[in-house]
Amino acid sequence: MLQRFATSGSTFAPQIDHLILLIAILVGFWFLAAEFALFWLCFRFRRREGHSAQYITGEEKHLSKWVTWPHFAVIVCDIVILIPAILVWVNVKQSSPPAEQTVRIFSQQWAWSFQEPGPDGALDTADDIRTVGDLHVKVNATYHFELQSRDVLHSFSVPEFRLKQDAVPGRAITGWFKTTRTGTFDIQCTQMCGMGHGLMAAHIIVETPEQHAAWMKSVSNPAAVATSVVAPAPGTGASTEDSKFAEVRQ
Amino acid sequence: MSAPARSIANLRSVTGIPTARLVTWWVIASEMFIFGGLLASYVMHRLAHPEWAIAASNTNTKAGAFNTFVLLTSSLFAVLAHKAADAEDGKGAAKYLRLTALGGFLFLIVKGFEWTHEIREGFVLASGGFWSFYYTVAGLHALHVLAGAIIMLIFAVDAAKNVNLPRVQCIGLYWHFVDIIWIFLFPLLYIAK
Amino acid sequence: MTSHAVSEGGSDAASADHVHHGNYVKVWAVLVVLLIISVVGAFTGIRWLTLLLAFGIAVIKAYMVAKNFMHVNVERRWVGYLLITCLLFLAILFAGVAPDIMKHQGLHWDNYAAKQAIQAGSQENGKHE
Amino acid sequence: MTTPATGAHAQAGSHGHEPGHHEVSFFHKYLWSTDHKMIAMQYLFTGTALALIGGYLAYVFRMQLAFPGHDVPGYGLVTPNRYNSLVTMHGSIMIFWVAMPVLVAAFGNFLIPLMIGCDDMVFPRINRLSYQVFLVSAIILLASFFVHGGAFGGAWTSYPPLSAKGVYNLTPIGASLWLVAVALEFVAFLLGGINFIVTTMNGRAPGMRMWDIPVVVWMIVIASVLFMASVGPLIAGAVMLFFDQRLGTAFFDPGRGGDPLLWQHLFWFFGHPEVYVVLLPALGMVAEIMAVFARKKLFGYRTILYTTWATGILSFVVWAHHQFIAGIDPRMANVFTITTLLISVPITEMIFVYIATLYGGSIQFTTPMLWALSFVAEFLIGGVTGIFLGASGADIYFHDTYFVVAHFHYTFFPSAIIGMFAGLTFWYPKMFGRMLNETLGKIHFWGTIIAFNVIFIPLFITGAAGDQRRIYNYALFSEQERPGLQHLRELSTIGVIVLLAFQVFFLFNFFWSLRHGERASENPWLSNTLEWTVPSPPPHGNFAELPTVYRGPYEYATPGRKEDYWPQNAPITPIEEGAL
Repeated sequence: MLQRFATSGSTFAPQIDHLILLIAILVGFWFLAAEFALFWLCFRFRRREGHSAQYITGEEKHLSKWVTWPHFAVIVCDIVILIPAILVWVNVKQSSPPAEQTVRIFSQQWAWSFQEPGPDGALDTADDIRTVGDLHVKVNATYHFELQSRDVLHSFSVPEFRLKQDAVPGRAITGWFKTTRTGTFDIQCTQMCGMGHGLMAAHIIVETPEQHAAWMKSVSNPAAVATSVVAPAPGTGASTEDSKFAEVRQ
Repeated sequence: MSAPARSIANLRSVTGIPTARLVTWWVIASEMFIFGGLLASYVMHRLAHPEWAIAASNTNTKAGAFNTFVLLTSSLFAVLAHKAADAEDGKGAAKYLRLTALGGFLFLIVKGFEWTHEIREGFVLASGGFWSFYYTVAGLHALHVLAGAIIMLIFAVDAAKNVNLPRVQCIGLYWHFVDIIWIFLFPLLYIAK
Repeated sequence: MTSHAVSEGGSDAASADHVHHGNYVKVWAVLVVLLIISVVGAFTGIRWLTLLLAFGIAVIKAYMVAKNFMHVNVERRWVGYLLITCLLFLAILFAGVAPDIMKHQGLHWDNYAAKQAIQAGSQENGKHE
Repeated sequence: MTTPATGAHAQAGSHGHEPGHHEVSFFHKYLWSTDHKMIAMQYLFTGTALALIGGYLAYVFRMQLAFPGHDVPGYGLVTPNRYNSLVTMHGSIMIFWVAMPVLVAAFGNFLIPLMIGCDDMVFPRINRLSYQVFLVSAIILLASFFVHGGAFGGAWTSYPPLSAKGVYNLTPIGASLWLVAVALEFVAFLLGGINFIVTTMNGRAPGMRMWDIPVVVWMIVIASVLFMASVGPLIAGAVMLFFDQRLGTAFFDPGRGGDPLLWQHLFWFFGHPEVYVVLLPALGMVAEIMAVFARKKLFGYRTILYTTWATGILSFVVWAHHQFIAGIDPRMANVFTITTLLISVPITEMIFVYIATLYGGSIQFTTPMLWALSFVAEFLIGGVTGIFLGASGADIYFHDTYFVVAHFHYTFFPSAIIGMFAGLTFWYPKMFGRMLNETLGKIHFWGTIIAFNVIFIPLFITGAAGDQRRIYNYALFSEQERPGLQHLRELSTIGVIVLLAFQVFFLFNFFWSLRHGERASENPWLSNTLEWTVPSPPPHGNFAELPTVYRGPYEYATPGRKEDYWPQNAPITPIEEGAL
């Protein structure tokens, strides 16, 4: 259902879509049934000459079953929703499939910056690639991300991936995603973060391994570094801060 | 002005508890949530931050203990005031109310010296997590003590004339509640180090 | 919450108003003795004993004040239930919040700032001593 | 704020003037009154005035969303910071300064003493103080628009660190004023709420047992209890946040041992019960109105109360579903998903009972009844869409999108606005002694309901398409920039304008009927509850002779009686005793 409004680009996106579809069907049924009952009763028992209201307390068994039985059915539906909801949650937020790559995501007022391992494949080494605004990832690869905030709350949201996670200053929050198709997708900030909240856009660029390798080569080229890689701004102490984070975590 | 002091509703007592006392219980219940929220936040942080114990060691346990004694004693006076009021002894009730209020002010004076000392030492509200909680929790409590003491003095004026004696019990209830809060604040802020 | 009291009506309002007054000075003396014990406990230097005495006695003192001075035991019973319900809700608040605040590390998150604060605090105060 | 109140009520007050009651000055009569009805009017008119302000703010930011970057007629250019202020203030005003005063305070003040058969609140002067504190809080909030930096723009949830530091939110004064205003507002409602609770517990008319209390009184009292129990930790939190802002404490500062998540917990521990604080009075009024105009006993009076208590208590254990992706431990989310779906059990039962009440009735479609029925119909949408958000797996996608916005407007709008109109149109004759015009009332009803759905149904779709909240311009988000979505946003904005335009019908009807409406009898709707046994409007002191209650409030169409209603205070005659 959601596919009509937002295309999907991660392995768990279809699971979330299916969950939403299941909920839509179940609550949609009850919604329509209740609205139908409401309108039908309004029509059936409208005031007419010669008909007066009946005296019903609601304790008559043959009448109260019309409330009680649907009510039990609703409880069953609740459970039917609950189980897949938790399963999807566990898969997206609690499980952690082995990653091919780990990236670090920094949020700050009002930009996203990223730290990706360079050719050596490990974070916090000299060849790390730091970018602002664009995160380059490979298609069909599992990524772990580590989310941090430098000032206020932000939220890392990629609608195509059905992925959303708040960034909390002082905390490193990890998560994962696995890409399924190439393209350029929006990264939104979905937590009010001040004046530039509406400007805090970034892109996640999903590439084939070849394209990704080519990109990595281009930014690892010292000449390119000067232009496309953002050095930590003087005064913010970003890089020292980051290494301190790493220290504490060990 | 002609605003009636008491409505007929005020004189009814469907629950069997006089209205003034009933409202006191509800005020105490709502205060429990205010202090409870603050103390729950404090306890959570405190248990997770061993370094706060070092900061806490700068508090003055003796002053805290003396203040506990003062409040316990003033609680005794509050309940004696209630006893006197029940015996229709307005003068006695007023006397005990004034003694209770005196206890409250003594508490605040000790607190004042204690805080002056700590602030001189350089521990202020912004000195870190423990001090933030220390001044906020104890300050909120001190405000309650101050309010209670002032209300007691006002009620004592009436009580001396044998007017509005049931109020004595209500302010007493509130005072005991403030006392109980301090009974927990004392170990939380002064003993746990 | 109004359930019990309401149906009973206000006939005996006056009787509930006047409680039996016990010997308050005796209660106060016990409270003061308890206070002394908890303070002495604080100076023993044995951490677990200090905490046990301090908080155990705090609970006992609070109970005594509530029972003897506030007369919760002779008040209509639902008042006691009301106060206990309040504590229960506070316990719910604590239980729901503690997993995030009282711990500095959990599934897929790590409160490194708090850990840093502990480290910095311990060092700084260690120098101070 | 009170100017409309004074003007409008001069009319009503003169009827309620008792002979022998000496003249009181304008000031003492309208601004310093301790009469619960006058305080209700003060709350009502202040709340309505603020509702118009909140509506105006909504108009401004919806115009910005429909036509980004253009000057909004009647406002000017919406800058990003202004936009944040607008949405923040819209949310704060509508929840704290409209829904609460109108639903809980205005109707609570007006109805409780009348319905339980006493002359006033137990503490009239505390009641007056409650309104005065509330008024001060409203003035402080409105003043924050005009301070340096403008009104607070960190969302109505006011999450730190954004709200804690001026360098982050750029509205340091506005942020503090917002916090002070909210805290004062809480104090005002604590004072008022405790008064409601105690009045209902202790001040009831002789013979009125617990099960004879009208549902609306029960609901307002339960709402007050919920408010009392949930707001305490947030008052503490507000003090902490204020100290963080102004005195440099470290409660929510992650760098110095604090934790920003703590505020979220304290806020939502209050915030979720708050939803029910607003909802319950509206549900209660709807129950009264449905019983009267269907001429029916409620389908299970006790069921409604049991489910209300269950909902109220459960509302304290679900708060973290607002924080599923906020950085809380993901394992806790499972607990809160279960409790959240659990809360649907009592609330569904309650709605089913409401619908079943219509069965066997004789339904008159008066304006109040239309509002009441539309409440159920619209609230259902809000209820079922809540399941998407309570189910943690689906919430990952929907969190903080316009889907959430649409969802909670489908719960708050029925409570605050539809509930308010239902109550106002129903009790207007009692409040002002005149009948409202039915034709104008129906035009207003249909215009409002249709416009309301035009506003928010498109937002469900934009939310499902990924529109995140609190964005002043989607130009930077390529997927959100699609023309289809922009058309939906424009449609929604048109809905806002139409909705606001239709309120003119109501305002005209309201003020015109004050003078020219048909005079209302004591009991124009042939209702059972006690407020309909006194003159319209009720005089000072309400009852010439304080009533005694003989039966429950919903004895409609009782077999063996000639009339199809049976007032609560009508003594049983021997003939009727034989018939029963």
